[in-house]
Amino acid sequence: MSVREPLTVQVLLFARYAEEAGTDSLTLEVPSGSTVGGVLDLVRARLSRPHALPPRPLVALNRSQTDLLSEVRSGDELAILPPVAGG
Amino acid sequence: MSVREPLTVQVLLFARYAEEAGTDSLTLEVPSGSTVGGVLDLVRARLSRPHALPPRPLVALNRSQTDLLSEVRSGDELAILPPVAGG
Amino acid sequence: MSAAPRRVVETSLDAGELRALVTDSGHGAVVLFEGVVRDSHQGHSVTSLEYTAYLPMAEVTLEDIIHEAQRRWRVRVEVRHRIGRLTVGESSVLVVAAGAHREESFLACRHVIDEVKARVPIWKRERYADGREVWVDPTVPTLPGESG
Amino acid sequence: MSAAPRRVVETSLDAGELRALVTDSGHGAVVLFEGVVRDSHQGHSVTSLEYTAYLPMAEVTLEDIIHEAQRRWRVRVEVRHRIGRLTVGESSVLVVAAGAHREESFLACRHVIDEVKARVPIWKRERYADGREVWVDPTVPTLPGESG
Repeated sequence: MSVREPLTVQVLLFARYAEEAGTDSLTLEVPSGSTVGGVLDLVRARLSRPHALPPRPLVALNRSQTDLLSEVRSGDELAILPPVAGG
Repeated sequence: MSVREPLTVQVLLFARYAEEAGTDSLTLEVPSGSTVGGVLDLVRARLSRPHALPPRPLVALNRSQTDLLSEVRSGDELAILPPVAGG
Repeated sequence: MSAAPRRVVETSLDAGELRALVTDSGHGAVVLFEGVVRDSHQGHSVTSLEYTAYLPMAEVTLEDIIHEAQRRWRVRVEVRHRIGRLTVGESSVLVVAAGAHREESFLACRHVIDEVKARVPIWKRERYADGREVWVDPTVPTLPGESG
Repeated sequence: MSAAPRRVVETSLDAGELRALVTDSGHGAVVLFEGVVRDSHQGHSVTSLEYTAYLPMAEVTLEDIIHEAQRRWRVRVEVRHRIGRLTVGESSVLVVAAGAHREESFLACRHVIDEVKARVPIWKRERYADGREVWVDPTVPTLPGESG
């Protein structure tokens, strides 16, 4: 696979973020070498109210909490998590 | 009632103290003006092992905790309580 | 004792029933403490326990403890203590505290069980696997070989 | 998820069942925390809640929290969190901690519910008597008039 080939990332949205996006799941093609932060920018661009997704939301890559600088790989599951409110 | 008339006090014994006394209840006639401590001395004198009743056990007069100096009145219920162990 | 509940009972304890007595629709946090007969105590193998109480004073003391907790925290509290013979695994005491938030429910529940153990005139006789029976005295550790 | 229990469930919670999963004959102290849907939140009259979860991550996080508590204290711990729609008075979460002594059971139970509320990816949407629905965000107080 060439280094320039785009990656496919599954983005999961929950609660308020899913409402803002009008969906709880997006499949995005992103450039090779993209970071979590880069994927978030693409998600934000699709929202009618982009500011509804804060600059540094909680994010989990393949079900483990991560940060905006992590690089994504093809097939990754990136979850964008509003502040949790269980209990 | 004359001041010299003896009083009748109901003494209740529990747990280890009842075993030492061989009974859980004694009706004692004590001199008018007797204190809780005085009644305890009479109880202690009836035990085969007088030291089994410590010098200052927990005592309750009519179901309220009290001390050795309280004066008893006729009809009082004096309970001698080993260290509690509920729960 | 008027219409007050009997809190020292000879029958098995039911946590669900006790919880139902104190909870209302404003409560978001219920904390339940359950004391259970263990199979060992200070190295002895325990087969059963017998609890005995100075009943009228135990009831008054429990009522005092509950009222104190309900004055100190915004909670409703109930307690049951079983007496008589209990075997390993049976519940000896239940404390339930229900309030709007967990902080006060935890604090009240913990405080009440501590007070129950410290103040209520109830005594416990342990029966060991070797046949001996010993009155438990929390103020002195039981020594092996010491008996009733 | 292999044979691990599902701890995030859509059915009503049963404290007795959960207790039975963790207790053994060496346990003398069981502490149960129960979170219950309240009829009000920050001045709003609540009629029902809806919980939603990121299920696989919620299960992994609960397992982590339980193992952490069991390493820190000599206790056995279990947790269940309900999701879906709940009405006032229904239980949303149960935490049970069973150990030899009450100190460790209380500490573990309190720690686990705090961690559950802080870390498990579950969200709560409140439905108010006036018909509005609001996602609860514990990081900012909900303002009257603000909507989902």
